[in-house]
Amino acid sequence: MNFLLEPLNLVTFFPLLGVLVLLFIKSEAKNTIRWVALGTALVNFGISLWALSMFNSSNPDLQLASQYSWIQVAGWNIQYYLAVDGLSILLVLLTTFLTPIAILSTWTAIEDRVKDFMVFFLMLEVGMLGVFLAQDLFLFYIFWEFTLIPMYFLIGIWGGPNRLYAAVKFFLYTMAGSILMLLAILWLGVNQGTFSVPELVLKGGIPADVQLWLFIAFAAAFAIKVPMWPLHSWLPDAHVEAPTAGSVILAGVLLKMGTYGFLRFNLQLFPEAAVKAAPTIAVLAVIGILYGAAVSYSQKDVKKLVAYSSVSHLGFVMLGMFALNAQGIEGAILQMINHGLSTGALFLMVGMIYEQTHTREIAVYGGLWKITPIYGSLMLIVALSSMGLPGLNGFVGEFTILLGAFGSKAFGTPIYAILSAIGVILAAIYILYMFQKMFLGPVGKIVEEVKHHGHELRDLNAREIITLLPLLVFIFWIGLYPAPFFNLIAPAVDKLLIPFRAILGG
Amino acid sequence: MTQIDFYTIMPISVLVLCASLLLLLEAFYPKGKQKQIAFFAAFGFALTLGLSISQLGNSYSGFGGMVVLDGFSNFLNILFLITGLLGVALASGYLQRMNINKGEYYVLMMFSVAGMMLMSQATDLIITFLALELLSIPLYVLAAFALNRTESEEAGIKYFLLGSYATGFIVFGIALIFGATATTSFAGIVAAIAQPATNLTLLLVGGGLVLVGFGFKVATVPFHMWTPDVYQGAPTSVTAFMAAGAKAAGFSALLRIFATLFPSFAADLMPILAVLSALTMIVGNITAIAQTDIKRMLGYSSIAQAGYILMAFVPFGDPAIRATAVAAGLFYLVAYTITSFGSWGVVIGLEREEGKGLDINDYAGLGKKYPWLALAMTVFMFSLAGLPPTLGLVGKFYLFRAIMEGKLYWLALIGVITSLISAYYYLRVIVIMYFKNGDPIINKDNLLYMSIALCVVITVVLSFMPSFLFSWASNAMLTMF
Amino acid sequence: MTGELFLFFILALTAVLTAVGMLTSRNAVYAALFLVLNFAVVAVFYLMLGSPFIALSQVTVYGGAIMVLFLFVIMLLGAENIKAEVTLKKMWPALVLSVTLLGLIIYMIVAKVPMVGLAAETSVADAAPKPLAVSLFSTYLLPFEITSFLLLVAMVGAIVLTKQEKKGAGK
Amino acid sequence: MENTQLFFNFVPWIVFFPVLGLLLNLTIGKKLSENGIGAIAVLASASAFVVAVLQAYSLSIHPEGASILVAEWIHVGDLAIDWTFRVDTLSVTMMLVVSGVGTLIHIYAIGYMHEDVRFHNDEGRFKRFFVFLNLFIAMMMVLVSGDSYMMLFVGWEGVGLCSFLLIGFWYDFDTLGRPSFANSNAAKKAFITNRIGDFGFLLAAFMMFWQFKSTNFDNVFAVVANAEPWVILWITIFILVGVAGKSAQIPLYIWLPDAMAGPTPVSALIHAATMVTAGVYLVTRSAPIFMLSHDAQYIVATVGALTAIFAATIAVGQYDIKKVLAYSTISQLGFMVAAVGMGAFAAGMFHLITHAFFKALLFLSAGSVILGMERGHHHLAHHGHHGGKHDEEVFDPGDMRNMGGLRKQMPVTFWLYMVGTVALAGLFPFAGFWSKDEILADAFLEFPHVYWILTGAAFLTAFYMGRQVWMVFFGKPRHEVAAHAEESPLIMTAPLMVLAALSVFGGALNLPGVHTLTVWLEHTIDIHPGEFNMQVALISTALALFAIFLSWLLYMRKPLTTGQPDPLKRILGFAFTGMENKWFVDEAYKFVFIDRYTDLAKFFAQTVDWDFWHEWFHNSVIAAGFVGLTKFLANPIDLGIVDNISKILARSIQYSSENFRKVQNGFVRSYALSVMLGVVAIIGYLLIK
Amino acid sequence: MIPVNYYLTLSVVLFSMGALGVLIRRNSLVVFMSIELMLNAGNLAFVTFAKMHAANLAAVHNGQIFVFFVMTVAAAEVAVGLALIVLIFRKKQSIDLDQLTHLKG
Repeated sequence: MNFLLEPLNLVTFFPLLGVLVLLFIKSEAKNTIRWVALGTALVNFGISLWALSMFNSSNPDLQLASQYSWIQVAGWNIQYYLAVDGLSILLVLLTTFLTPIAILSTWTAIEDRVKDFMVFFLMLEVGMLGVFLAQDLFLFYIFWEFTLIPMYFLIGIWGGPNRLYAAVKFFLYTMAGSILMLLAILWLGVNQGTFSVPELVLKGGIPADVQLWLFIAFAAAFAIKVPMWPLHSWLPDAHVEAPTAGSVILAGVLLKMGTYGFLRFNLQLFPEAAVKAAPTIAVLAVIGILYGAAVSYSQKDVKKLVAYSSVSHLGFVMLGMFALNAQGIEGAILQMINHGLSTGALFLMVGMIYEQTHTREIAVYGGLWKITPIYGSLMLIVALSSMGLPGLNGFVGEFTILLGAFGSKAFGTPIYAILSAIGVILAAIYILYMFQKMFLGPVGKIVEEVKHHGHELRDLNAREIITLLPLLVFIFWIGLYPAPFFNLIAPAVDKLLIPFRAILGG
Repeated sequence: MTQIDFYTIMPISVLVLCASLLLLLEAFYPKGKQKQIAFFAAFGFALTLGLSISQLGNSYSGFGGMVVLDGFSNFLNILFLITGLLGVALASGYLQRMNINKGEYYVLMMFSVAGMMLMSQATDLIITFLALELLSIPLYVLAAFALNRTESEEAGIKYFLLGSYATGFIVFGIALIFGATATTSFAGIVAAIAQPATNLTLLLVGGGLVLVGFGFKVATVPFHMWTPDVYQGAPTSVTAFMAAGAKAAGFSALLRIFATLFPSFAADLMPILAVLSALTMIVGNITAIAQTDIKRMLGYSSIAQAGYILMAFVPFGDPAIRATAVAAGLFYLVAYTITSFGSWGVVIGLEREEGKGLDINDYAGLGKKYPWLALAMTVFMFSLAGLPPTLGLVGKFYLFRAIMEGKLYWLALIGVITSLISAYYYLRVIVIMYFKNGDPIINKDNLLYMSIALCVVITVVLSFMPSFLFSWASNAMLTMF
Repeated sequence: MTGELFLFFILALTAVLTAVGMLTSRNAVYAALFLVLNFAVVAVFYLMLGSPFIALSQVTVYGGAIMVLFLFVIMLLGAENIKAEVTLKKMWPALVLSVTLLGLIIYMIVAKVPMVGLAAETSVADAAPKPLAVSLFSTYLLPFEITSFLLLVAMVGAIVLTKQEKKGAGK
Repeated sequence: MENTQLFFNFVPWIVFFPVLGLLLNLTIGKKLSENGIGAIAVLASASAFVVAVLQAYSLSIHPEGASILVAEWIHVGDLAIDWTFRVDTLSVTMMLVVSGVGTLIHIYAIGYMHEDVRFHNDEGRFKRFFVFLNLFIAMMMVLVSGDSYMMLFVGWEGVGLCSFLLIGFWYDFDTLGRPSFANSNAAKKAFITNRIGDFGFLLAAFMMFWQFKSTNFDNVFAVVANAEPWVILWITIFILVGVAGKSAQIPLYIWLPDAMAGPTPVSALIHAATMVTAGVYLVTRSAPIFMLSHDAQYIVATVGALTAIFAATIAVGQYDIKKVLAYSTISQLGFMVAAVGMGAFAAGMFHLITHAFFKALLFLSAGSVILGMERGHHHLAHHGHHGGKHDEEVFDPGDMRNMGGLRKQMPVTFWLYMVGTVALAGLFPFAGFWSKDEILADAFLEFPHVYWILTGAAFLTAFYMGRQVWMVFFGKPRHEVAAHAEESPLIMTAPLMVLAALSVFGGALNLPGVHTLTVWLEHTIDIHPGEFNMQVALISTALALFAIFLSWLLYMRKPLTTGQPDPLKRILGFAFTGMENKWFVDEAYKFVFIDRYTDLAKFFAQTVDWDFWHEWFHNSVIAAGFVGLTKFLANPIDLGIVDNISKILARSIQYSSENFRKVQNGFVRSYALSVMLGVVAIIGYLLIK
Repeated sequence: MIPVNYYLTLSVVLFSMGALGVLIRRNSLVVFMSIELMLNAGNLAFVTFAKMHAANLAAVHNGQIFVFFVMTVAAAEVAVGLALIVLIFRKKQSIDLDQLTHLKG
């Protein structure tokens, strides 16, 4: 029982309790199921806040550890080891925060097999939390692979017309990356004698040439997940086909597993290799930023546009992370959160209109602001947040990232930052293009079409506004007063940077 | 025959005795009530299983060193007996539905299990050879057991002819080994290897031929071709039994022979084993993708799985790691056995008379109509693909770690890449079950579903506490070296 | 060339030729008869190698029991003729592989096994049936028992396979 | 600079009041009447003005100013950016101008928007307008009161957003009220162009941080003198890019004329008086940096001067009343940028202020004219005159070719307009005269080429303003609508009168010899009072008079008639076509940048990402290749290995395909063959290795 | 004094011919016979080796007894194998292996 009362265990496995309860509810009682799922997710958010209250933000080390020896035979040393530090605390909170929101967004969108949906969704939450909390490589790998399963079903069962293709592609591409990571994990376990991440960090001493290989193996898994250019091909498929809640979680949290992986493993475990790889990663990140932005601009499907914008945004995250200085990394972490909030909100809002119109083609919309003013105004805020308007969250992240990249010793040149800053312009272009074509201009033909089907295009209802409101609060909060967030991150990042300071000087 | 001799073969004797009794019983049993035969068979297996468990920790060597009963054989014996029990559970309803319910089925199965047990205990090539035959001949018959179906007969004759063909190689191989060492006893051979006069080339080639024979039994590429045909044609309950038991038995023999006799030739044999393993994984997995018949697909899958298990044996010559490596192989063997049994069970659950319900597309809609069964199948598919939270993942983890320890990075790479490929066809089953609409029909068979549930539970629960099984496996290995 | 060697060559040639005959004869009966002849020749070799017991078993078990059974089945089925049998030249891969195997093992034997002469008279007494039998029922008791069960299984199997057929035909 | 004396502590309220106003309107605006909404907005803006006045008062006692920390913002590593308000003479000057002019325009807008929303049949947007307007004031205040480059940047982008929102206020129409994407395109263009400028700003900020470890004004200026010249040069160039974006300088000025799509108060407030001068403010603020590099000053001054004359030439060829003013604004911004570029910061600021007065006056009067025309149009349409005709062809109330003789219909507006015109043309003793001459005098001393260019621009200014006045207010109505135009109500004209008064007497702020403004600003920036140069003053006055005379010759002597081409066209020929069409810069940009980027994006999205990468590479090469391999392995290896091997062998020994087909495939044999293959391979390996 | 290699070579030749028979014949009975030939060749090798190790009585017995068991096994296999062949023949009226191609792929 003590095991379960440890905060991190509780937060990770509490959704399973919800799953258990759900199993005893009749499939027909859809609303009960929804409430139970939502309640579970909300309580879990509360638990995560409780965990946060115990988190000492000035301590750079792993905290609230729940550490048990698990598989300890014949020289195999695998632990059950959950712990949290500044690198992951925000992502944990993001996960527990977005899950109830995503569940709320499915209230009327998911009518088919609600119970299964919620079960998978809560299981997905378990997996994601596990990924962010696991400090044992084996445990991490299990959670990492485990997240694939519910997501695969979410896309495959409740997705769009081409869902099978998308689900399988999502699964295989992600798995393709992770198998290399498995080999690297095994190498570490075999040659370093432990799977525990902090122990591995402490031990260090991996030869530089091997580091590079391990770095690549880990990076393969994470880069596909992020997704870094040019490994992004699965993303538009998965996003477009996934149900709204799936897209929200996919963009909001699952992609962060990739960037988090880079942070936790590639940077912590292989600092020399990370320094060596930094320029290469920067090049890919810059290409991703510009390419993603350009490709977004040319999309006719709004969900695809948002999906490709993730390629661009996460390019920023990667750029910041490999700037290997405080600004870059802290900005990158914050930007992970920002992207989760902004893009999550964008997907939510796209889903809200899609529910009414059943089309995502940009061209049929237009003038929506006039017809649905609340929707339009909220969309504007979210869009501005996504394009990094100062005062909103996106800017704080992007600015610190670019600032970090500009003076990065790992890159040695400000050119990456300068090129990426062009991405900020391009972001304005595609976001405004989307906003203009959908919300400004004359009223689009879809309004008539909806009327034709006997409906009236309505503005957001209370539930939808409630769904979005928490996101907006954070969009403003982080934009105006990000200090509490940075304070959570800073000590851990400082600690993370110690080896890099040694290598790069200063 | 001394007391020790008796202890050594006690479980086998009991099983054989039970089988003989069952044969008599069956002959005099009123027709139509043969379902109880299954019960008796299960009782026989359970009795033997109890005996085997009671012998855990003991170590005997009997009949002048021809057979032993050590941790290794005990481990495998228990596995074989569980296989037998599950085999009975799977078969009892199936045989009735397929209208081939005859008591001899169980008799033959029990003899076959006796052969497997003997195989794991054998420390003399004569015994190994005879055990191989004792386990194979009933299987030849069982494969053809569904006499009303041409496929079954075809499977039987193919299995028989090719099995005998492989036997031919084994006999010649043993002859060469004998020629080199003047003995067929393991101890004798080991002693002879140490002597300079021994003709090592003969020994090695003999070993190669023996490897071929057992490679055939465990279905490694290129000795695998019978597998899909036979698995498809044989009655599914037999297939399940074959895929789990016969394969495990083959591995137990391979393991004992190679780990005992040939560690000094590791450098020569390792490339062969590695290539066989790699080929098996590649061909098995890739070919499985093109299958539409679920039995055939699982057949290829079992070929591929053999490749993974074989992978663990590749570094058998490295004394530093062979214990953990081979233990990883044993662990994976267990994981595979349980999982594959479960998946075959699901196949049986859906199989209709006249071979209907065997196409993958017949699984469409299973997820909606029978969510529990679909969930079970999903767990098995995940386990075979090596995804959490299943035993398969833990098993693969151990396996790959062993290979990494052996510094066989390329093989590990092939292993992980092919397991990625395998995910594709395992997923396809899931895709069809959950994402496609259909109206599958399943058979009523409580015993079957209980067995499946048991397999699910073991697959999932053991994945969270694999230490016990792994330490058992590695201790079992240590008794052998 | 000693007489013994001459005998060996004659017999070896016979063995090979009968084997070839078996492989190539279109009629299954001929094939079986060729094989009987082959087994008989091998039995002579066993004698030459000082194994009278094995030679005897060869004649009784192989020649007497197994091959008779074969012939019996052939006659029973009336399947002695198979049309359109494969000829050798169309089976290149098989031939190539077999010859390669042959070559490989012969190479091994020639290269690796010392050319030890086998004296005909040595230790014939030791391989005499009686000590062999003693050994069979003491040292090799377990395998012997196993073979008994093996035969039982084979019997049961054969019955299972054929019994059903009769029943089915009767219905 | 912690100074909490007097009213310094109140300074954050200069932002909070407008925010409060917009929040109030957002929440309870629905329940209020138009006047209520307007009152809240005006009050918010006026409160900000009061705060600004209080700050000015405090400064007059404590001229060293104060920094008021509100909260920390971005603290990462050694980067520390705070929400700190800065009160010094420069920022307070801007606060006063912005909130003062802003408040007047708020008042004016109540009247203007009342009618505007009715002409567009969408009364619901009245509230939205004032929300945006208050937001703009708040953002502008953040801009001018920020204590660091980054806080300035928040306002900088914030006003850009407001500009976007307000240009696209009638987002579902074009400027003539037809359903279209035109207005929203203009809005988008403004935002994106501004973002290009912001890109430069950001890079400047990055460079400052990494060179000086801060973006705080004081910290930067404290160490900037030690920086290497290339650093200074690059920082200034990056700042210039930002300035070019915001203050509509070459080459980024293109958005400003399109920005006239917004309602006229917006054009007056944002795109003439306040926001666009942010660039001038920025350069003035960065004076310590610019002063360090003569090259930078040279570049900035030249860019400003070129913009001044370039835009002036275009203004000459425009027919839309607001477009003329828009290009005039660009031109005047060029004056200011040239001034601050030369280091004549006081002159630049002086011109900024006076320009705010008279340009706001001009725009608002133009708005009054347009509304008057609208009223006439409305009147006609309602009274059924030629109703059918009006439906077919859309009437442009802003086209000067439709006007003429409005002096009689709208006398108040006419006189107000005249004041503005004279001030802009720089005639003695109006405000424009003093500020412009101070710039010219400085230029004459510092950069002669700038002086000559600016003089030319001043000449053109007087000319196009003359042209405009003649065309709009004199002669005969060239359209029946003009004949029915009506005067605007007092709520609109009253603020204009205030502005007119300021335009007349604004010059008093910095009269030669007294230099009130210069002395005021000296507390903040290191400047010297400019010398009054009689020669320059005379030349410019003469030129202005000559230009007005020229315009009289062309446009007044023989007033234009309906449909008559511009008389200049005859004289200037192609050159005028260029002026009319803005020298085709928009078209060139569209061709060179916009179309190319769109094509490139399409190419990347469709060809590279989808067709090639997604479809071809992932689907065809990876997926199909995989499937093909599978099939190959599934079939040939497993089933036809005999076939395949024999195929190869058969070919090698030239077997006929006829013979080959006869090869019979026995499967058991194939399987056995496979086993055999394995045996041979293993034995072979063991023996031969 | 016949060298041991002679016997062994003969054994290998017979073994290879048996293996070849399996590969080239379609008549399942003949294929089966070929397998018997292979086993027989193995036996010959065994006996030869037993003779080679004649100095060691245990080895001689070991080899010969193994041969004996192989014969037994062969007998058991024949029983099952012939039963299967009969079974197939009854159903298909043929023992042609090439007609047993229902299972493939």
